[in-house]
Amino acid sequence: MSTIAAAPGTNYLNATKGLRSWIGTLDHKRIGLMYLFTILCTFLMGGVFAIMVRLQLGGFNIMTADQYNRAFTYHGTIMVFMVVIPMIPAAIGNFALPMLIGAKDVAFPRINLASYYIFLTGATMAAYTLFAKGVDTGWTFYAPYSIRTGTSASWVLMGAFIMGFSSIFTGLNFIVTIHKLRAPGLTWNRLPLFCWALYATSVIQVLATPVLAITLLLLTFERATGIGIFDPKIGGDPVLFQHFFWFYSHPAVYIMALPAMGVISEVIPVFSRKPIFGYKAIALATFGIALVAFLVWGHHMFVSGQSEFANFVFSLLTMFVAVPTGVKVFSWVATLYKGSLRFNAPLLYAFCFLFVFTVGGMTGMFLAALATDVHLTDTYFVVAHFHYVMVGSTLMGFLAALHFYFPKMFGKMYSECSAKWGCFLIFMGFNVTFFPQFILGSQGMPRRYYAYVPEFKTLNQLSTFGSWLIAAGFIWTAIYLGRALVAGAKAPSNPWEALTVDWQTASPPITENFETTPVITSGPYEYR
Amino acid sequence: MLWTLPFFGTLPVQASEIASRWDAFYIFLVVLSLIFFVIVFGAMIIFAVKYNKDRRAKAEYIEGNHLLEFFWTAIPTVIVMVIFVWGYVVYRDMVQAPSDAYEIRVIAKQWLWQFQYETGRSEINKIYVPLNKPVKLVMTSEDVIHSFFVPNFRIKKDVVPGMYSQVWFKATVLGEHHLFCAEYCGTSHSGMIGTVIVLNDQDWKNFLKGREIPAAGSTGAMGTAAAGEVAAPTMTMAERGRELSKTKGCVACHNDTGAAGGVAPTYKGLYGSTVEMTDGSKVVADDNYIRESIENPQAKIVKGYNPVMPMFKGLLKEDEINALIAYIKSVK
Amino acid sequence: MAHGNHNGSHNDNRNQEHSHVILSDAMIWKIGACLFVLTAVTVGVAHINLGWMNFPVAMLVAIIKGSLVALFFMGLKYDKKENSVILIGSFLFLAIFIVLTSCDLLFRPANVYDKPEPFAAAGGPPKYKKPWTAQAVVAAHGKELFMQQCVSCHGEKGEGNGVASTAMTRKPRNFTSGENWLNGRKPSQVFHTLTTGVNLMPSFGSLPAEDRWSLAQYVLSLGPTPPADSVDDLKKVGVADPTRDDGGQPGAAPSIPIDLAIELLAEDGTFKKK
Amino acid sequence: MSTDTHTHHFAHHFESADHELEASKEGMWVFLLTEVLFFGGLFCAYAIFRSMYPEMFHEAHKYLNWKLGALNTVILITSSLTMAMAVSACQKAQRNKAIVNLILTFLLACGFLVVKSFEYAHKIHEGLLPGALFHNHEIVHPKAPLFFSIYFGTTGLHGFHVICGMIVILWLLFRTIRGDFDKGYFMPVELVGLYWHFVDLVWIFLFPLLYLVS
Repeated sequence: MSTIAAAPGTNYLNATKGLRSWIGTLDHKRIGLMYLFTILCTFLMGGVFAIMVRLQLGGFNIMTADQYNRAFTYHGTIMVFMVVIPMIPAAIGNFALPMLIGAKDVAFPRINLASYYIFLTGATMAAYTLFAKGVDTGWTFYAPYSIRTGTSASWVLMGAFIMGFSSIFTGLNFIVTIHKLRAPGLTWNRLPLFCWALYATSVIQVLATPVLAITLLLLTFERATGIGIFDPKIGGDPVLFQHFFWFYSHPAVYIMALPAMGVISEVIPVFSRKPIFGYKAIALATFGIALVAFLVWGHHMFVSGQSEFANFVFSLLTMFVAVPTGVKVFSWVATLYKGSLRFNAPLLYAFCFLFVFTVGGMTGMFLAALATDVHLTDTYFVVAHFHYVMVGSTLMGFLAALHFYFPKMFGKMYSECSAKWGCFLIFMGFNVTFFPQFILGSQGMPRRYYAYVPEFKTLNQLSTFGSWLIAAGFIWTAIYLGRALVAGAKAPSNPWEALTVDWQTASPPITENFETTPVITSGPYEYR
Repeated sequence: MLWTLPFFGTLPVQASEIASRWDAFYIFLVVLSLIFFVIVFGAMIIFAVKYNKDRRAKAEYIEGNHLLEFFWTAIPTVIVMVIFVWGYVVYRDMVQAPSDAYEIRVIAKQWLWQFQYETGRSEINKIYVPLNKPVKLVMTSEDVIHSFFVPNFRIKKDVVPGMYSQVWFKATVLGEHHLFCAEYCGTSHSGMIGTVIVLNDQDWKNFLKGREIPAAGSTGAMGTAAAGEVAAPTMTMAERGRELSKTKGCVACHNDTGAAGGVAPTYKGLYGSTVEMTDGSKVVADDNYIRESIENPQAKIVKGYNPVMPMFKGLLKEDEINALIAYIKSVK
Repeated sequence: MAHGNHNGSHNDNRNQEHSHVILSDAMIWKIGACLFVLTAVTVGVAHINLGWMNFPVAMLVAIIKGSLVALFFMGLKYDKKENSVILIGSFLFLAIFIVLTSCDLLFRPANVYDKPEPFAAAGGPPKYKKPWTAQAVVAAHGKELFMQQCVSCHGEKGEGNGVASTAMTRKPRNFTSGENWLNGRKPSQVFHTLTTGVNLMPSFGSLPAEDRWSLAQYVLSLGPTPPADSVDDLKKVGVADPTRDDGGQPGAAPSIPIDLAIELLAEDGTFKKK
Repeated sequence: MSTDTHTHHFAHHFESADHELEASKEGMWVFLLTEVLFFGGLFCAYAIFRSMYPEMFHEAHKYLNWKLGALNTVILITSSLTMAMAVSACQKAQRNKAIVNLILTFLLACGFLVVKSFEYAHKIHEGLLPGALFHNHEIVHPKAPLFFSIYFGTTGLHGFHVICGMIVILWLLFRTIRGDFDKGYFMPVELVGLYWHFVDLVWIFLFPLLYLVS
């Protein structure tokens, strides 16, 4: 086991054959790919629901109010718990992290595999409700509606509960991996920023997810027996539920955003052939964001009946999210300065990220400031904002990462030209879909509306049109990446001439990642 | 750039006192975002053109610049503080109702709004308010969380079961304004739409006198029979209370004749009197005591009686309790 | 969280010859003894009244006990510092959770849970005379109310197929058929159903009586002609004297605020201000 | 791979058995951190509702039997003690002593559950149950069900952890008897030890919070 048999041509993909060698694998790269595949499936499901919702609002009357409520609930639940949260850490992170730190595997490969199957179980439980009574609570499960609803909400609650543990174990694994398994010479100041991001993400995962777990557990008991902590009819407090829920779900936004930021911090130096601007500042900002993430959840509740004092405190604290975020954006842009930019797909997606994320971040200020939030919260402004932040950052980051690591994952190159078109389509589609929603929100269109007053028709139709562009973009991406898998040119071991250690091995790598344990002697971005 | 759009009617009508100040702050934020956005994305475009690999084969080796980093940490910090303070100042005036505000009770339930006026008048999904007078709403929900949202007034407040949340506004534009439920509340969430009807002085006076308001809009027409008719008596709160005391079975144990020896205390002369409890303590029978005794009878047991009454918490609607209390009050 | 505390090069976290501190039995017994004593203290203190001090003291003792367990039984004293940081970190974030949540629940306005004093005032004026007798305007008003109150379950046409009905085990009444109505189809009986509710249908007693009458009339207008009400039927539902416009409600005198009453009288000239 | 009986063959991505032990222990600590926050939700609810209705908590806690609570505290601390014994015995490769102490720990855990079940039986009989199930007429405070929601929530969750602990202790017992552990390899024993002490730790806080409200 500890010695490496490296017969030429063998890699982690073909080292062992057969289905059983995959379902029982302990190799972080294979587990990463299994996550990737699963998440692409759930992403497809969530996408279909999104299209349905958009069609309904675009004026095609395709469903009843109840079906609509189920549709947006599934869209939200699937996208948040089964796509955006595990997308980069569990899929890309699992594949890349050990290689980035020159390790053979994560600290606990068995727990890693277990967490995948836990995720699968939870996802299956949630998906089961599609064939039962469905669920119509919205992904936020607000009590007391989630207590009253006659739909099979309990299944989804338990599903999310279980998926939470998958998230916890991934985080636990990454923390220990980064602490204990760094290659010789890989000091903390030489750690690639993607690792810093995954590290901060893991810290959030292990700290916040347990609270979601207990919240969903209590809510399930509330439905089953009426334990009365959240149900006003039995003396509980429904607003307390919102505190419990957002204590997890706000940091969760950073579980989604931070890894994407990490990816961008990798991509930009590589494709501008320059060291990242202000490495320490970015690493620090990453942890700054992770910490502040736990202090600001109340800004989701400014009109919920929360005390004015709490509103004051949470609004004030929320403002400080802007500072480290700003530092990162400025540093990324400054990294481009006097570089030698190579506009491959990953950098294009990084640009999309910067554009979309900046818009998302700035509109965040509208919702962090108390006065503006009162009018804008629970309207389409919020919907647009968090799509810009979640989809914008996470999805663009994920696509950047996918195009960045594709050669390493499969040893194949994709067509650059097709990638550029895909990027263009998705970017345009995204903005056409969601920018109008800012205006709809400002005009006062509440979210989760099945039907709306005539004033809002035009912009909704525009938005629906945009959703088709996005869909086209993804279908296109699926086609050319699929083609690359079967007919793509063989990838060199380091196609982007990156300096991080994960590129200093074969593509695709061998099961143990490296022939011999690498020794790190320089920083990750020293493009001299 | 679409960012300039907010200046061209993308905000709803300014129909309340606060709206103009709100819009000013909003537009400030839009401009600020715009500037920031131009800086960041402008720089990106310029760098993308100027420094791509065809123009520039070798990148310059720059690891950072502490002065720059200090500035782009410090300046945003100052800006966000400005945003916070401005936002908080406007917010305070949005939530603190003046003491002379006219109070209207709001009861939300799946999926309609009920408005109760001090005159006993009760409206469904149509809330009539006076022009240029502060109005305070005291709101509660009977089932799940709803949210009272009037875009033209720039106000929103969740309506939570078990709580009495408040919101206030001073309407400045006559006529009808949209009222939306902004917190997802189930099947007909998007159908839980009402109308705020702002009345001029004369109409408001008439409204309080129980007259129909001709200007009440398309959905408001109540037929000709009643229009402009002078107020005549109908079932009062107390009467409804009496009805309820029958339908809810109170009369089985409580009487209003004062006859002694019943299973439970009589209503006659109860209100305002001092009642002795089994534990010897004395309580004045006021609204709160009666309400408590209805919702949670076991809390206080009157001397000489057994704790046999069922809890009515959750079984009675808000205004049914109002009515019962009014009825008990009326039995002197 | 813990990253600052083991900034060493990788040699700190690999290959280190790490010597295990093995607790001696004597040590274990000592710690155990302390814990037992402290438990006795906790119980003892709880039974002396120290006023507000009780809670802090109890917590202090508990924290001491906890630290003993963590430091010795769990070996944090001899272990790598990062493990202590992890434990302390967990309590730190738990504290954040509790404190910031308290900022809301413990700082709400005192009256937010108190039911406001009910308006003790009169109901509005009647919209109709004898609303229990068939009148077009009454039915029209009923239709309007129906569209606000009932469509969600009973559907636009009253066929019992509203959007909300889909989720219901027991389907709402189809008004277009006269068959097997639970409480009968006399106006008074429908009025009664509206007042008390039936099966899954809630009580609409909160609506003014005449609104309930209007609804009853509209609902019945959707199906075959209903049987008529007898005087007794009407008495059952509180219409003491059907010949009177207001149903002869006992004590039907207006109990509206006096100033408003005077104003009203002044308006229709019952008494002239001199 | 090494075949020396005194060094367990560790996973291929670790440098040494010690390295693996260090990593596993840290992993366990991170897991315990998640446990703290898992219980945290209930502790938060406790803190909030106790500060909102102190008189209710004071009244309701009288219906808990502090003597049984104290007894359980003693039982758990003793079990913690025997577990510590078992760990050190394993580290010193004293197999029989380890076995005896593990058995003691298991029995004490059973004792804890027996006492708890008596308490629960009594509460259920009295109708002192969480939320909607509450049907006791002695307590007049309308919010009283909340206290028992929290009581059953916290103690129930803790009890569940005790049962999980008992299962892994049995597993350890089996492996110790089989002779899997020696001076070079006792990682599982140490990890389970950490977990068991944590369960004790939680109870050390629950006892005064629930039984000794003053």
